[in-house]
Amino acid sequence: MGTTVLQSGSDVLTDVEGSEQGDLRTEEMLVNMGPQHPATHGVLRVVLRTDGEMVLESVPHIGYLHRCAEKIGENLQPFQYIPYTDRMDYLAGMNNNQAFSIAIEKLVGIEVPLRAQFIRVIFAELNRIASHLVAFGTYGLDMGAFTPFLYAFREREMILDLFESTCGARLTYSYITIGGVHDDLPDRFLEVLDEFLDYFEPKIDEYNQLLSFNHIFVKRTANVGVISADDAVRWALTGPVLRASGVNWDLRKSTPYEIYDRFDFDIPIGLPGGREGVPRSVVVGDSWNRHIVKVWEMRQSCRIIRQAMAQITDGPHIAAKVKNVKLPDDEVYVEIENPRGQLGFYVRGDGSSIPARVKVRGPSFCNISVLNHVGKGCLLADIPAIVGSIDIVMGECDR
Amino acid sequence: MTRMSVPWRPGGKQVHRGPAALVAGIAKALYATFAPLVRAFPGPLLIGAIVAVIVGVWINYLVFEFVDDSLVASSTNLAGETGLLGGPLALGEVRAGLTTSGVPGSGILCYVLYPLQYGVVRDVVSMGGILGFISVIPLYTIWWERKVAGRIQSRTGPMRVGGWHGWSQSMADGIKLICKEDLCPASADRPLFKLAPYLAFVPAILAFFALPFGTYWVFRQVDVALVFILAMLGIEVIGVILAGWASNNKWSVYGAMREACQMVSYEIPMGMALLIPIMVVGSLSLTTVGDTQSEGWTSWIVFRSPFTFAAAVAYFVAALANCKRAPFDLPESESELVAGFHTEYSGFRWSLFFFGEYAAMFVVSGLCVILFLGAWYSPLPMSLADRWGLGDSVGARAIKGLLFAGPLWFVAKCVFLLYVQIWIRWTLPRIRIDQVLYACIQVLLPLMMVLLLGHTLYELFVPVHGFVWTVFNLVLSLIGAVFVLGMIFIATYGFWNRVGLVGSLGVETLPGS
Amino acid sequence: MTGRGRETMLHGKSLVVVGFVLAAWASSAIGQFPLAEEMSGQTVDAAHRADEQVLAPSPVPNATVESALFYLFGGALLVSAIGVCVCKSVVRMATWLFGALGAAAVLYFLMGATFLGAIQLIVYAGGTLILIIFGVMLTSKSPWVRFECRRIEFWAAGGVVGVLFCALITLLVGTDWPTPAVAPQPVTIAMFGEALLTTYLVPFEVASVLLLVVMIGAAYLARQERS
Amino acid sequence: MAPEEICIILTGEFGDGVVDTVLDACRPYAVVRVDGWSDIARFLRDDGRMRFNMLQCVTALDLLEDNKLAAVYDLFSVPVVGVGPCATLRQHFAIRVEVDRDAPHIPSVSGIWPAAEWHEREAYDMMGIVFDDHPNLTRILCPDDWEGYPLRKDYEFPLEYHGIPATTEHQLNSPRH
Repeated sequence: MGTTVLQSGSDVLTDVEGSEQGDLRTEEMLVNMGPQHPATHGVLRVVLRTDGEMVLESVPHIGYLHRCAEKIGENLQPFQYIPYTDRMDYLAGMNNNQAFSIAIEKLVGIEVPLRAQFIRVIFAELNRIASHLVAFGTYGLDMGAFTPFLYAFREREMILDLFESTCGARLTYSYITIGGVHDDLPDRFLEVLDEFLDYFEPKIDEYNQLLSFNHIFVKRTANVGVISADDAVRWALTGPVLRASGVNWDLRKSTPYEIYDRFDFDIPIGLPGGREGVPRSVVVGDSWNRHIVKVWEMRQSCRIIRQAMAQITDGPHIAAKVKNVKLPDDEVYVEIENPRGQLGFYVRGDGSSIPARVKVRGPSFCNISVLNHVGKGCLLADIPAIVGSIDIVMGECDR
Repeated sequence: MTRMSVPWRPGGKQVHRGPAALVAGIAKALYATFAPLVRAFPGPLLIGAIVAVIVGVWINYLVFEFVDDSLVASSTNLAGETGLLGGPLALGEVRAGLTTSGVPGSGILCYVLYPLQYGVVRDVVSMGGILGFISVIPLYTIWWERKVAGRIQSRTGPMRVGGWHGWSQSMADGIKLICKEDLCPASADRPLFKLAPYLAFVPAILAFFALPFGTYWVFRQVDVALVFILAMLGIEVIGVILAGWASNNKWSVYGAMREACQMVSYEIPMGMALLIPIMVVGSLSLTTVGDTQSEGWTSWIVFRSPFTFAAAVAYFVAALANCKRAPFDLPESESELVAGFHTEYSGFRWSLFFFGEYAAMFVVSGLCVILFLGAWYSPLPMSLADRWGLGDSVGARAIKGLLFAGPLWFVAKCVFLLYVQIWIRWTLPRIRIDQVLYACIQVLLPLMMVLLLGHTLYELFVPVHGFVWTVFNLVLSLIGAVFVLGMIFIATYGFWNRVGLVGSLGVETLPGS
Repeated sequence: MTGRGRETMLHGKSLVVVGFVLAAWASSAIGQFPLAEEMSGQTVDAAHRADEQVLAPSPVPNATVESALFYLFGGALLVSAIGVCVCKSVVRMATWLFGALGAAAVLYFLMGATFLGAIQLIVYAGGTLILIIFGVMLTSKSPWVRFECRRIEFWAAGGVVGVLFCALITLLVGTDWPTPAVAPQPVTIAMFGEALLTTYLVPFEVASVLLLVVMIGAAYLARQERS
Repeated sequence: MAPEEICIILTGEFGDGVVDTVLDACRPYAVVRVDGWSDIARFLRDDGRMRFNMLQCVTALDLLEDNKLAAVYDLFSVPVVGVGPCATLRQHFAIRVEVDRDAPHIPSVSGIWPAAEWHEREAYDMMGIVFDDHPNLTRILCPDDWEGYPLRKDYEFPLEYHGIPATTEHQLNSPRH
């Protein structure tokens, strides 16, 4: 190990490796916020070059959770591949299934019955709320507030119970499949869902009081890791990270897929400080905005679910013929609005029933690539704040 | 792979040899007899144990006093000095003294009282009480913190170990930690690595030597008690820094660096905040400071002037930072530094840090109670006790101890301050290191200077018990009373209609789920 | 770590803790502090009374224990002072320094100068020592920072130390130290405070102005280097 | 703007640079020659009518039958208030660049869209397409000392990595196609 020898003669501090340091500058450290670190959600490794507490360079290294999902995609029929899509963004299984199903339906040209589309919207939005609850809770943990995590998971538990009552699983549902949904809703489902929404909506304001507008939380996150709108677009950041930088771009609104054009809801985007309900020191595109956009999105999702429950019709819950359908010699690229950003599926068929190439564009893959650009010059304690606000899931980042 | 010679074989019956077999046998027998007893009614046992400790120390004091009065009276050549080794009285003289003063069963009692003449025996006995109390405090503060944290986070906290509400959870953790293998990283600076936990733990214990629990309840009546305790809290910093530095781990070095600047910078505002009550009383000895607040809660120093009121709050904030408690717990912030300075520690050494932190928490809240919140005096004034004619008989002193002034009040107030520290930890997030230093140097320090100056002028120019003085005193006392009554009201209201833990929405009743 | 090893280590650890506590208690037990009993007789005056009452110390019962403690902690001071000079690793040097400062503080307590002992611990052990370690931490990565001085410097230092040592010894042996007939009155805080602000006011103010200048200079240098 | 008009503008601007345009596909795309690709990319981003400011995805394809590797760039035009005229184009278009297998060199567009940096590293890591003057072309998902490019159709599964034996399902050495 490198021992630093203080040559008493020369006034210069020479390191045994012989690196001459000009004056008595503090030692630059290469610190490894390694794959197993409480602040990196999952197995992200960030190599930090720091001078004291100041971070000079923060290079993210990924690939620790790479399970070659795309190679497997070239061996399985589409309906067999659905369970793999659950494991990509394991906090938003429903949305992943929906993305892959829409891609295949568009490629093959399957018509999804209306009731299935309503059920898909309800479950996608419920999963969005559950995913944002996890993001809200773990962000509180990164900032050192342990309590909001427990409240967020208590509410998420109810959503998982609803999922379990429908498709039997709590995390990897494989419920939305090609042509619709796996099976119909249990009969008292809508009443219990209504009961949950009535219980949950006032809770959002309670969370805001507890964490989002807490003075210390604001001081830790406002004006930290600011991403300008131009940078967000050039680095292809999507989802709450893009909207927090002031870009009004949400696929459910801008290019509505399925039946999202039937519901009216608005898109929360980042607001500068001084506005009503926004602390003064907040800047568009900082960590606080990324956090609060997620919290407001939860409220919008509740609105969507209520409208979907009102407009839901009866009918079949899945299209007729789904198994060993032949994929045309064609390619398709479809993106939908995942809780963490735009999850894109590129599927290329070659006439047989097994796709020739399946490419997954994970939002976390692009969102985390901006860490080095944003992390320059911030403090060591800000790195968890930035990574937590970008809210990455390594499953879809490494695939 | 060479098979490690492990004394116990997985699944096999544990084999003890020599003295260990004896000890194991005794332990099993004890466990067999007492475990059902403890499991039967743990609640009363727990509370009984605490009361027993306090009554025990009280009786110990009474016995000392009795020994002095009776023996001094009966013997002629005694000069009142109970030296370390040379005992003034022989056994026979003790028995004669006791029989003359008509004490029942003096035959046996003299054997008990004879050794108590020596100062060293008394010190050993009272030190046993002190060390017993000190090891009880961290044990139950840890358990209580986990219960309070559970309640705040709408879960229940430990419920299983030892029966009622898992009261012996931290004791079990302590035993587990002692049995765990405590590693020392290969590249660590081994002697320093081993020394650091003791430097962090022992000063917190030594601080208890000078911390008075009552007018006569102090192990060593140091005339500079306050400065002595501050010195002990200062030494703890070195233990933490050496720990961070010696474990040769980049994250621990960060923890140690943060620790260094935070603790050193917060000692200054903490010291200045403590100056104000000293200015009021004029002596550094905590017993004198405590005894000047005996005239009911309006005489407490915190309600004396707006400056002391603000100083109490500022002191509490600085004390939080000094004990590395949230929101200032940067040195061992889990989310960034993994575990800060004690990342590499495990087992017994790690528990030393943990014990040191909780003991320091109690010492710091003890200082706040003594200097600001009327030490061991209850809100009822002592003059009321004299009006009720409570003399010096044991019964009267018991009532005075319970209602007016006694260690129970001191411990109760300290426990309330511990609750506030726990309450703050589980609600507030953690602040960044530059905000910690900004808060200290640009906010707390100027505030303390203003308060110090303000209070000196207040003491000089505002006549004591004058009109302005009493107005301020009454207004502040009212604020204090409203705060305490409000707390009590919220607590009872919350306890009264506490809702069962909000679980799932009864979705299991859905068919098909 | 076999079972056997752990038990001995366990005893070792508990012995160290008990040893620390006993040493501290021993230094406080030799009666320099007025015992709790003396205090009981004192009645509590009105809240505002300053505490001028001189605390009569109980006479030292047994000189042998007191001198034994003096030699123990004096020796500890000497050993750690030598440790500071001889030691190579900088952080170990700092730990030896802490040993020296602590032993000096205990000596002050032994002499009854309790205020000075506590201040010594706060200022030196709690302040300057931490800044030394802090400075070392900032300027080097690993704890194995070594400080090797060259040959000639070693001998030069040795020579100077030898000369000073001889001077001290001759001084020590030469003079006959007056042994006071009665134990000197211990200084209480009130007398300490008054002396500072009355007889020694000028040196006290000069020292504080000097410290102020030093602090401003340090702040200026730090800011200059940062910009 | 409909994909047809985009193709017309492209062929108008670059003539033989655009090899052919496939419009009847699920998602229309244009095939572009390798050497003209970087200035076509700059044109797609900066031209007023195009304004493709967001590169969403770079997919590497293995066209084994005609011995080619291809990279498909999916581009989006996102209206960003305050950056250039507020285009409300909201259009989505794709470009495919084909290059033969034994010398798979494509000029890197990370200068134009910084998002491409990681996508191109993944394409290199998975398919072996070398992107010229890329700032840091190293493997991103596989370990740095991994041999071979896993997503190629003719990829042989290694049976051992650093002493760890690798077993494929029922002894399949390469995926069945």
